[in-house]
Amino acid sequence: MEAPIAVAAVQDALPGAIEAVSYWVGDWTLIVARERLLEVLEFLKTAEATAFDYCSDVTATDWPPRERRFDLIYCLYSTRLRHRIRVKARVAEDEEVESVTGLWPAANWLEREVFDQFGINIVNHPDLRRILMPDEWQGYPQRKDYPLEGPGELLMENPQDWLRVRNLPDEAADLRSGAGPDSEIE
Amino acid sequence: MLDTVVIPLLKIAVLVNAVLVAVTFLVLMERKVIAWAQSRLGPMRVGPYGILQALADPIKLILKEDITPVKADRYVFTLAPIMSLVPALVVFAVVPFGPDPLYYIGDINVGLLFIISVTSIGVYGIILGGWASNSKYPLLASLRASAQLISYEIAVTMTLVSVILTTGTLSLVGIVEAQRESGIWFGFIQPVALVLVFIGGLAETNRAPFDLPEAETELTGGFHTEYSGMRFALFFLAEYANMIVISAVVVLIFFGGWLRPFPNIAWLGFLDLLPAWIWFVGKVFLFLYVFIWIRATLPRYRYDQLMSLGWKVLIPVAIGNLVVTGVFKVVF
Amino acid sequence: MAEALLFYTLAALILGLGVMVVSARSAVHSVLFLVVNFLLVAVLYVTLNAEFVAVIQVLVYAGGIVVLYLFVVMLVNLKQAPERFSDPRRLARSGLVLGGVVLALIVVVVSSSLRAGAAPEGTLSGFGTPFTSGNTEQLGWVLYTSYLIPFELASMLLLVAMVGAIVLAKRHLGE
Amino acid sequence: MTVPAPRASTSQFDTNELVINMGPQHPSTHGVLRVVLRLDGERVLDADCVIGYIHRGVEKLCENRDWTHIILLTDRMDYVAAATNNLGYVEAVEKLMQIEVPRRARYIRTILAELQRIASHCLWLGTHAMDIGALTVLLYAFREREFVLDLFEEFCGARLTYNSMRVGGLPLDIPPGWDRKLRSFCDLMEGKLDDYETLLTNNRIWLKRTRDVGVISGEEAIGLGLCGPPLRGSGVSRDLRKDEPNAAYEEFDFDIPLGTRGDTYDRYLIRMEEFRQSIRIIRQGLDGLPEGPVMGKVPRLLKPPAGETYHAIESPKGELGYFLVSDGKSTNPYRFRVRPPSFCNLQGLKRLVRGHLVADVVALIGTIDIVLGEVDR
Amino acid sequence: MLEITPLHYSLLSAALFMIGVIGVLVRRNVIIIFMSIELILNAVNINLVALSDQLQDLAGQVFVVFVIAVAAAEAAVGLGIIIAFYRNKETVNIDEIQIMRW
Repeated sequence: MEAPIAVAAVQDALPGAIEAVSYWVGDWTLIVARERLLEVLEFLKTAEATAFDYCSDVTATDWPPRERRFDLIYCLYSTRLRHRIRVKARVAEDEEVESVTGLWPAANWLEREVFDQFGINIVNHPDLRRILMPDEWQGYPQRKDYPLEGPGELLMENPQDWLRVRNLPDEAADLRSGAGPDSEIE
Repeated sequence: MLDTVVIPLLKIAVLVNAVLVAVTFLVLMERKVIAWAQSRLGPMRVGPYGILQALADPIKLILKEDITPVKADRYVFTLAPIMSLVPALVVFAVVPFGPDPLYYIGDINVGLLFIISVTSIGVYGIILGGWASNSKYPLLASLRASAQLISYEIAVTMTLVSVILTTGTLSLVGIVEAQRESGIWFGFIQPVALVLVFIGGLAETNRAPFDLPEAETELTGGFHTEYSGMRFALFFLAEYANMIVISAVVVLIFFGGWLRPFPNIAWLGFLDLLPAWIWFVGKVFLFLYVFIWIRATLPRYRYDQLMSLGWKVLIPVAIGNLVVTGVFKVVF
Repeated sequence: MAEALLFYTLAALILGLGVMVVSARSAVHSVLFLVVNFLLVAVLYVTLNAEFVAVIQVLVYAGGIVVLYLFVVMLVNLKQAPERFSDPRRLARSGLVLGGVVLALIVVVVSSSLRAGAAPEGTLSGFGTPFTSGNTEQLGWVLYTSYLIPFELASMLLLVAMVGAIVLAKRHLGE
Repeated sequence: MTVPAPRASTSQFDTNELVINMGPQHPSTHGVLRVVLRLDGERVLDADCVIGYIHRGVEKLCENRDWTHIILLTDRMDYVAAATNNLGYVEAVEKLMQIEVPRRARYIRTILAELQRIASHCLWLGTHAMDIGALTVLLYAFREREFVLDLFEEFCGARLTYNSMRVGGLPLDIPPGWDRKLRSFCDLMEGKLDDYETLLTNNRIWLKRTRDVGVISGEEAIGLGLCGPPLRGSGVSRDLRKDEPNAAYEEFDFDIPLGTRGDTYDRYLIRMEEFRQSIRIIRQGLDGLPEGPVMGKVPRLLKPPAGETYHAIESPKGELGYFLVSDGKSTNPYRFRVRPPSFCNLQGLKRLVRGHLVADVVALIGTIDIVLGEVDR
Repeated sequence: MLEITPLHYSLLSAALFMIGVIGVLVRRNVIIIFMSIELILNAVNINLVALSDQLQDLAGQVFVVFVIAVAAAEAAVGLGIIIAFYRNKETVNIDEIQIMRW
C-alpha cells in the first residue's frame, strides 16, 4: 500500500520521529514517540502538504500488561486537503504528555475527557479538570483494571461503609484489605 | 348615606368580583386561543370544552402549598404580590363601562392621570417580589422588569398627552363623550398614538414580545420564580388584570369606549340595541384577543433591544406625535 | 365629623409611617414605608381638593422617585448596616437637641397660627385665580402664565439633574 | 454531586459581577446542562459548562457487550437521532470487518438517516424558537416530528430508540406502502417548512435576536472543532456526506448550504435548507430504490479481526465518529469510543457567549443543538 | 377639635418635618438620610396644599409642583452620587463620606 503524501512528508521532515506507520481498513496511523509527539503534531498542523487544521478526536486506549500502557490517539483532519490521519503515542501511567490545546483549541475538552477517563497526565493544559465524572471521583473508569463492580455497588448496599471508606486517605489500600473488590483504585 | 357609601361599595364589590372572574376566564381564553393557534385543543377535561378550567386553575393555586424560601424577607415577600394586585384593581374605579353613572364608580376629572399614576405603583410588586425572594434569577428579572416598566411608562404617558390635547379633558367619560361629539373614534385621528400606546401597553403588562421579566426560557419564570400557591396566583391575577386595564384604556381612548362603530352615522342606529357596556366589554376582549394572538406569534425581544426600542423609537415618536398634534391644534 | 375622622386617621398613619421610615432597620423596609407614606399624603391632598397634585404626588413621588431609591438600595445591597459603627453618645446628644427643637417649633407654629386665627381672607398672591374643585386646567393655566419662568427654570433644573445623574452613575468607558 | 464554582478571581471582585448558575434544572439548557455564567449586569463575561449529569459510561458499557448488542446502546446517546447513531456504528463495524452491504440496504439507510435528520432538526427548530420566545413554532415542529416518528414506528416498531440497523444491513425491509407514506410526508413537510419560515425567517424580532449573535469565523470554528451546521454556518464547506460519503450518499445529488456571516441566523438558515435537502435526498432514494436483499453476508457471531478504525458520518449535529478497537480474541470491542458532535460543539459555547447578554446564552445553546445524552454519554 | 383647621395641617406638617429632621440627624445611612429629606419636603407640601385650599389660591399647588420637580432632581443627582461613591468605597455610611475627593 502506497503511503499518502502526508505520511511521507512527516517522515521526510522529521526523520526518526515516526516509530511506525500502520495501515488498516483505509486508515493511516502514525506511531510517534511520546517525546516528539508535540513536534510531529505541530508539523502536521502547519506544514503545507499535511495541513491538519481540524482535530476530530483525542482519545486513548488502555493495554494494561504493557509497560507503556496507554495509546494516546489523535484523529486529525484537514479541511483544506480533505484527508485524515491518526497519530498514536504510547504513554506510561507516570509519564507526562504535552497538551495540544495550543495547536487545536478543540482538544481542550477532549483532553480533559482523556484525563478524566484514563488519568493520563496531560501538562500545560489550560483547564485540566474532570469533565464527565464528578470532581471528587476516585479512579479512572476507562482503564481496563477499573472494577466493574465496586464503589457503586458498595454504596448501594451499605452507604455508611462507603462514606467511611471514602473519607479515608488511602482508599485503595482500604478497599483491598476490606470489603472492596480486589482491584486497584486510584 | 345610601348614595355615598352603600351603592359605591356595592359597585366596588361587583366590579372586583367581575374583574377576578374575567381574569380566570381570560386565562382560559388565552390557553384556548394559543392552543388553536398551535393546532391543539387546549384544556378539554374540566367541564364541556374545558370551560370549567377557569375554576379549576384558581382552586388548584389556592390549595397548593404556599412556600416562603428560608432566606427570603418574609414580610416583603408576602407584601409584594399584594402591592402588585391592588393597583391593578384600584384602577377600575375610574373605568367607565357606560355613559350612565351606574356604570362607573367614579368619574374624576383627572381620570386618565389617575390610571397612569396608579399603574405606576404596580412596579413595586415586581421589584420587591424579586428582591425579597433573595435569589439571583428573580433579582435579575425584577431589575429588568422595573427598568422596562418605567421606560415604557414614559413613552405611554408622552403619547397620552397628545391624546389629551385632542380631547381637552382628562376625564375618561369626557374623553368618550368627546369622541361621540366629533363622531369619530380617536383611533382614526391619532393612529400613531394608538400604536404607541398599544406597544407600550404590551410592554407594561410584560406580555410577549416584551415578556422578558418572566421569560421562562431565560430566567426560569422571572420575578415570581420563588413564588407558589396563592401568592403566585396574586401575581398572576395582577398581570391579567393589568392586561384588562390596558385594553380598557385603549378602547376608551381610541375606540370610543361604549360607543357603537361610526357613532355619527344615523342609519347604523340599530347597533345601539346592544347595551353600551356590551360594546365596551366586547371591544376590550377583542383587544385581549390581540394580546394573546401576538403572544402566539412573536418571539421575544432581548433586553437591550427592548430598551433601545423604548428609548430610541417609542419616546421620540411619541414626542414627535405630540408636537404634530400641538401644531394641528394651533393651526386648525 | 367624617372629615375629622379621616384627617386624624390619615395624620396618625402618615406620622407613624414617617417614624417607621426613619427607624426601620432595613433600608428596603424604609423605602416601603416611604411609599405608603407618600400614598397617604396623596389621599390627604385629595381631601384638600387638590386632585392634580395628588395624582402627581403618586406618579412622580411614589411611582418615580421612590422606585429610584429602591433601585439604589437594591444595588448597594449592604452587608452591614452603617448604624453598627455609630456612636451611641452622639445619638443621645442629637436626641436631646432635637427634642428641644421640636418643642420650640410646635410652640412657634401653634402660637403663630393662633395669632393668624383671623387670617387675611382672600388671596395672598396677586394672581388670584378662581379656585374650584377639578382644577387641573386652572393649574395649567397658572403654571404657564404667571409661573412660566419658574416653570422653565424647573425644567432646566431637571435636565441638568438628568445629565448630572447620568454622568455620575455611568462607568467610564474602558474601565 | 458537588462541582466547584468556576474560578472567578475573587481578588478583583467587582460589585457589578454576578455569578449565576444556569441549570442543571433550567428550561432552556435542553437537559441537564449546567452553565455557570459570570455576568456584568446582563453581559456575560465568562461561561463554564459543567456536564456529566447523565454520564452513564456508555463507552465502558460497550466494552462489555457484544458487537450486536451495542447497537441499542448507541440509540441512547443522541436519542433524538437514534437511527443516525445506529448507522454510524454499524458502518464502523462493517468497515472493520470489511463487510459488503447490499445496495438496497444502503439506500434505505440513507433514507432513514435523512428522515432522522428531519426529525432531529424539527426538534432543534422547535426548542430553539421556544428559547427565543416563539411558542407556536415548537408545536408546529413537533407536529411534523410526530409524522416522522410514525414512519419510524411503522418501519421498526419504536418511536425513539429504534435499534433499526444491523451490522451488514437492516433487520427488516421497508413495510409495504411505506414509501408512499414517506412520499406524501415529503410533500407535506415542504409546505410546513414554508409555514415555519413565514413565522421566523423574515420576522424582525427573530432577525434581531439571531443576526450577529454568536458570530464565529470559519478559521476559529475549525480550531474549536465545531462540526455540522455550526461549522458550515461559518462558511466552511465540510459535510461528511460529501467529503467522505457513507451509505449511498455518493449516488445522490444534493447541496451543502453554507453560511456567510457565521452567526445564529446563518446557522438557522442552514438547518432550514438542510430540511429541504433531506427531502430531496429522500425523494431520490425512493425513486432509485433498488430491489434486492437488505442483509449482507454476515457471520453469525461477529468477531472482527484485531485492528482499529475510525469511522465518521454526518449526524444532524455534526461529525459523529466511532473509534473501534478489536483485539480479535473476544466478541466484545476492546475499546469503543464515540466522537460526539454535541460534545465538541458545546465546547464552543464558552467562546460564543462571551460578550453577549444572558438572553443570548439560551439562543446560543439552541443554535449549537445539543443533546445531553450524547454530550455525557 | 372636630373641625379641621389649617392649624391641624400645620401641626401635622411640623411633626412630619421634625421626623424628617431627626432622620437626617440620627441615621448614618445616606440613602435613609435622603429619604428623610423627602419626608421634609412632603411636610412642606402638606402645608402648601392646605393653605392653598384655605386661601383659595392655586399658588400653593403650583409650588408643590415645583417642590416635586426639585425633589426629583435632588433624588436623581443625590442617588447618582451615592452610586458613584459606593462603587469606589463600598459604603453608604455618612461618616465615611467626609472626604472631598476619592
